[in-house]
Amino acid sequence: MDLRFTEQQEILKKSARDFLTKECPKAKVRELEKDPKGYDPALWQKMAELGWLGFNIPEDYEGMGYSFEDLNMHIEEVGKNILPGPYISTVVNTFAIVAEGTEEQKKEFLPKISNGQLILTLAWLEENGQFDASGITLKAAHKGNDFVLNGTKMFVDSAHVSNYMIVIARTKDGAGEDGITAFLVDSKSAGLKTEVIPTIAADHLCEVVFKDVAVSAKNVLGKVDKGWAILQMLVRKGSILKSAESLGGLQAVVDMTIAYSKERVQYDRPIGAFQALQHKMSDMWISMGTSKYLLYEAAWMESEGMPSAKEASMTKAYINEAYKLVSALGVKLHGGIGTSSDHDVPLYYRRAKAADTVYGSTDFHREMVAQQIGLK
Amino acid sequence: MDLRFTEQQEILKKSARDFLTKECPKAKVRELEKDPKGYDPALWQKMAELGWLGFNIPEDYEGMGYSFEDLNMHIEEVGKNILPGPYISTVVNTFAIVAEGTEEQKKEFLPKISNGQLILTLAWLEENGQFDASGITLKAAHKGNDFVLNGTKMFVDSAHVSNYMIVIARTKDGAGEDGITAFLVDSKSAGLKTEVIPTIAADHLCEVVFKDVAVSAKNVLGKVDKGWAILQMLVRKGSILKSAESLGGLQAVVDMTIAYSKERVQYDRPIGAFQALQHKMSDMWISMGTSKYLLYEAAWMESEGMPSAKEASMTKAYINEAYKLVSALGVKLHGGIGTSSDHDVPLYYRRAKAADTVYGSTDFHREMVAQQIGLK
Amino acid sequence: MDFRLTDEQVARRKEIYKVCEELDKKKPKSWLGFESPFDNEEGWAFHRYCAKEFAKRGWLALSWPKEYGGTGTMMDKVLLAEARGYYDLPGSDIFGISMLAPTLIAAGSEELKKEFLPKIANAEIMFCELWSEPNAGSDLAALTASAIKKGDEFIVNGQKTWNTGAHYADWAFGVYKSDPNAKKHHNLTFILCDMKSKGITVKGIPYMNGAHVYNEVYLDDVHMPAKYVVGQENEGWAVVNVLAGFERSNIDMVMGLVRGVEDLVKFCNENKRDGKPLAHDPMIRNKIADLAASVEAVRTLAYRVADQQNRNEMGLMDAAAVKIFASELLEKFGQISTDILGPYGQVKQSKFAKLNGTAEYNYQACFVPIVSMGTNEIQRNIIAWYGLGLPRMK
Amino acid sequence: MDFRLTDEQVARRKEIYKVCEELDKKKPKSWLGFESPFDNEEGWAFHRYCAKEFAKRGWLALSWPKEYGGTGTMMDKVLLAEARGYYDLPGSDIFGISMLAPTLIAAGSEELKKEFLPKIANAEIMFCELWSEPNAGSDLAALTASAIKKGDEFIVNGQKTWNTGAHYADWAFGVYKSDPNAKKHHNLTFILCDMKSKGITVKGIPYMNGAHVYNEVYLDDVHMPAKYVVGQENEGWAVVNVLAGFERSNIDMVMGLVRGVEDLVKFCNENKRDGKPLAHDPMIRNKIADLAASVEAVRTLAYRVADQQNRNEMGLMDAAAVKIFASELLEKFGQISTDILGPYGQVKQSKFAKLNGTAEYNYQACFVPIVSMGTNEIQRNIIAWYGLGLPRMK
Repeated sequence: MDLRFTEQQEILKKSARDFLTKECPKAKVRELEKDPKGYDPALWQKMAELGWLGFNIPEDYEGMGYSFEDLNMHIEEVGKNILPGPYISTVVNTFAIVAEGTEEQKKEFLPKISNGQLILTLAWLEENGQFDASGITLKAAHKGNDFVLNGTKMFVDSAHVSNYMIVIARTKDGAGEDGITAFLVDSKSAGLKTEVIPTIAADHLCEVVFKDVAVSAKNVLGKVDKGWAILQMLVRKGSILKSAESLGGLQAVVDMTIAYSKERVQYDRPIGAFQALQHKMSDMWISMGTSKYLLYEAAWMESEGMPSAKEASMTKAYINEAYKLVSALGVKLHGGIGTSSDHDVPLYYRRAKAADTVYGSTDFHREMVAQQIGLK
Repeated sequence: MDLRFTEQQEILKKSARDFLTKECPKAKVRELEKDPKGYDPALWQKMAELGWLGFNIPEDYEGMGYSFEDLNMHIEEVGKNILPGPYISTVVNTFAIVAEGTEEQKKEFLPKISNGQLILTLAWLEENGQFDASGITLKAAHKGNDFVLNGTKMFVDSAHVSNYMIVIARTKDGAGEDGITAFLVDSKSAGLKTEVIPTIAADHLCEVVFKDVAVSAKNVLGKVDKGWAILQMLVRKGSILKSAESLGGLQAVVDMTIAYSKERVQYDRPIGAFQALQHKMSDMWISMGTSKYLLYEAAWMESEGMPSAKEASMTKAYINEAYKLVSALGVKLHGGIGTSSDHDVPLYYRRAKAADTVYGSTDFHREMVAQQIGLK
Repeated sequence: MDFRLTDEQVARRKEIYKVCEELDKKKPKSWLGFESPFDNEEGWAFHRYCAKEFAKRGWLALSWPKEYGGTGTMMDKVLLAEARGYYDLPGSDIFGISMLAPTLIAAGSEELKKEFLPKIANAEIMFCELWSEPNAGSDLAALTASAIKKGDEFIVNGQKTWNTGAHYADWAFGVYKSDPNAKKHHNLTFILCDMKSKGITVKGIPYMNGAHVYNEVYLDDVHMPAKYVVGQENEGWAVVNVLAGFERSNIDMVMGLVRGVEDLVKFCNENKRDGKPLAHDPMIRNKIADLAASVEAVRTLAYRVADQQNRNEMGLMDAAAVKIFASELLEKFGQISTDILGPYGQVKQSKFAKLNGTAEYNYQACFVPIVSMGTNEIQRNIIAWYGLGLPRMK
Repeated sequence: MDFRLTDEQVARRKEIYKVCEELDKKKPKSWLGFESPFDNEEGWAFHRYCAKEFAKRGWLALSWPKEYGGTGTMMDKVLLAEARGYYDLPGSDIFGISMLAPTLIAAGSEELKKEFLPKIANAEIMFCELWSEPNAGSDLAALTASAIKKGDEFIVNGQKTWNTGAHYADWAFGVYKSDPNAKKHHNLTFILCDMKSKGITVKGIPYMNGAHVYNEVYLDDVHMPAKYVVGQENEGWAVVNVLAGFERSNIDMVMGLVRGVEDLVKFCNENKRDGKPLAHDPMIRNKIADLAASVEAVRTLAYRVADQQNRNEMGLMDAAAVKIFASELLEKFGQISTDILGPYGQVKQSKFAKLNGTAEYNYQACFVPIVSMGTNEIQRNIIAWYGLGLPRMK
């Protein structure tokens, strides 16, 4: 047992920190919230040059081939800084091609992703807002060997600037897990229309309407009717990595709150000297500590190829709530200034709410945990 | 609108306080926890002489005929002091006879209750621990005009010293609300066996086993098969009055915690000067304030004959949780001394847990509220 | 104890609710809640419109002494706040009506009363407050903006912050350090000021959701006539304390919660997930019922405050309890309602939004009542020190 | 990062779990939890029995230096604590093994080490602690019990309170004011004492549930030989600080929670309400899943502490976090499990009880870890001051 970061991880963390501090200051974060694209293509290219988009792509496909755990540590740093755009989404979705793609698909997609030429998003949720299999109603009708898609997907991360999307669709009547298929769909396909939804984190989630969108059989990811397992894998890995981002944000809030409380003077002393505030900051710090190793364990297990569904769901459920709570305390401990969009703390507070339902809400993941711990 | 106590209520409160301070000090409370009977017959007689057992009995039947609201204020004071024994239970159950009893039953039971000669308890819950109609399985078989009872009741307050019990039994097959009948059963009936259950508040709840217990038709309370409505009335009134007792206990904990924090010196100052503790005490006090007027409103509505099921359930659900939370904070703010049975605060902490499920748990009452506020 | 309204009050309530129900229908589409009067022209215009409608009926002078145009009783005032809260309506200038008017009545000169009370009652002028400063938030005694007397004027310089609505308000009341040599608590002066005065610069501080509610207000050699001093020169601290005593029952915030729960119940009955109404979800039922009970608890306590105020008792501690509890309940309401909406919880007012985006709105706006008018932390200190008599650490 | 145990550790863990599983079967019927060793003869006998079983295998000297009979590693020690926690077993004297032994190793004379370490390792003597006083709880510097040197002895007088287990312990370590004229922090002496010494009177303080765990200990001219002083005379404060540094990972408490959740899952699967297993209740599922995630979170943090200790780093702040979080999680566990049991949540160990009465037991016993070993409030101060570097108010 050795629960320290490896030297490699320390380097990865530091380089992410240094890069983002320079390339993505909070002024840029604010700017990108209002930007129609929601991400900075120039920055995206720089990230690609650093290998960020190929961390989890094997070297054979022009990637870096890093471990899941390394990726996790890296994303924690990304979350600490905040990086608007479909970075985490692209990286997570890449796993589907790495794990389930045909050789042809791998050759087509992975080098492009790694080189920053392809943004890959996931079209999963629908207007019913459900996370379970019965929520999938978008229809992919067989047409010869190919398919025609009709329906609406919601909350698709940056669909409007994406190049491809993994669309989770129903290829067989029914509401169960069987009969769901994952497709790689060109975002510029005829009949496909995207519109940005105004959200709390201004993170450019989209509505995507499919009207008779034709998809070739070669763009089926994995097996027809067996796509639910692919989504489950994305949910598991995505839950861990989204939690890493959230944990980073949580830490940033803890750090800035403690720092502010040492500077801000009221009644002739730093407000950090007031015991009621001290105890809240202790609680925030404890929340951070318990979140950390829960996440690291899940990431380590996933990295080692151990079954980690339980730990991933525990992590997402726990850190969802911890991040919301800690960032709300952060706002309150800052007082008035913490409620202004000129201050950084609300940037995190809003993202905590946005992160909440990405790859499944707290209650969804608690239900996963309930099943995993053997509740009948 | 006038949300002050009436002069009459102030007098009632003061006399209850003075009487119990003198007659039921904490030493006696501790003694009665260990006493096989669990109450003091001599004290019971004195209470009867003061009219306490006839507060809600009409003057025609040798009672005092006070309003429900007055009774509520009185019981709040009783809860502040703690009074072991089946007092609240007897008073609440009396409502069933006042409202639903035949003239004969009223004449037989009410004067005796008022004079302290008859302890009346309620045999409702069973081993399934359910609060809803389907939990009633104790069978009352028709035998000519009379009935024979078989089954087991649980958590029957002081059944072992009671004279009569209202037994909620099933007179028709099924699990619904129809087919439930309330019986007045002599606690000394042949075939009836009681045993005290060891509980957190040492409050002498009993298991009562019915083996071929014969009950005469004249002891049916209300109509055969229509007893569920009587129980619902008892649950409604009992929820309010039990909450009054709990609110009294909650106030006692707040008072003793504030007093202790002004006396106890650590690090050269009273611990009440520490801000983290001050804020907890403020929260305890706020919890008390919000509990108070919620209860008073429910009691007032009940007193005025207005429909009060929603307010009664809100009150029970809210004060259940408030009392548990405040008494736990009380223990913690006292530190070590608060964990000793030599100290008074755990007497309340234990009773908060015991009060929790009397006349329905928090979740049961929240479900009642959900129905009342129109959730489909 | 009697929770019942008199027949007259019942009739008055009916009248008030009717007017408010009508006004509700005229709300601009962009309306979201208590930030809306300040966030845009449309909101401010609706605020003034409602104020005029209330003024017309004499409802902005409820409970004032007759000689200053007073109408109705304190309980009528509560009923108006109740209806406004339920219908989420503006129209009662919190600074003019709730704070300044009672302060003038208690501590103002006859001239000031005669000049300002009618204008307030008629909704001719709206006030704002020049209060906190960058280094004097909770700790008002630390303020530094100065008002130096020169003839029959004060020359005021400094920076005020966390001002609500200066970008629309006509007048302001404020407190300034008028004697740098005098002892603490005897060096402040409370002065009214026309916001059109020369030397006033207003700069918005955007709220976390982008709304324009708060401002920095820079005062640069602003001339304030001495006749606009409320109370005695250098004794503004006493006036501040009078003003702080006029805590509101917060019944309007509470009634917003009452309405919020009703809307949530309706939404859960009408919207399905997995083929079943949301209302069938046992966890949703449990959470909404818990909210409803908490709302009812604070509603009854707010009435307790109103009842005390109606008898000219202050009920300051109970009012602080209502403020803390209701604002934190609003935060919880925001959490629970966004959770119930699932991924829709994050959606802002738009064609994509459920519940018109109010869940997302409250998720952020809840900090306004938590942090303003004395943060909840300060309110807890006040309860501990003055309510519970706990010692104050030096 | 590597959460994996070595092959040797896996084997050792297997061995330890096997022994503990066997011991679990020998628990007396009255056993309930961490208060049980002290509450009755049966519990104490089982404590000694387990200790002997562990001692036999060298498991009470895990991680000690070889020259004092040390065996195994720090991680082995963690594994034993883990297994003991999971099976809810006593047998490791918290005062002798967890506190005094490492203190002696770090600060004791060679004579004391030679005399006491073998006895501790062999489970020959059990210790208790004479520490808090009626007016010195959290604030240890306020203690007044005196130890006055007279020849080669100290004559000790005073009253100690919140002592755990003095009614059974063989020896005690304690701290006394040995020089009334010296400055704070240089006036205390840390002395070992035979509990059979003349002048010691032990009087139980009943816990809220009636259990006998705590005692008042009255010291009346107790003669303590000077050779039993640990560290330097008058420099006991330094020894106290050494001892405070040996915080435990609290993995045993955490593993008790792991087991508690497992038992609760089993109970909900096997018990029905309204014809359906409790496990089908969505609210119960949600609450248990939430508990399980919280338990796993603190379990991993406890391993972080163990990992640090294994590398001779202190990890004091993380240890404080584990102590606070786990003890408050135990409180929450008590609340949730009693709630799930409905009216049975209040039933004490008896033929009527569900889950052998452990839900009711935890509902009260949870305050032991919350209030003892530095209350959680004090621990929060420590994290704020030393961990977060926040200023300490004078």
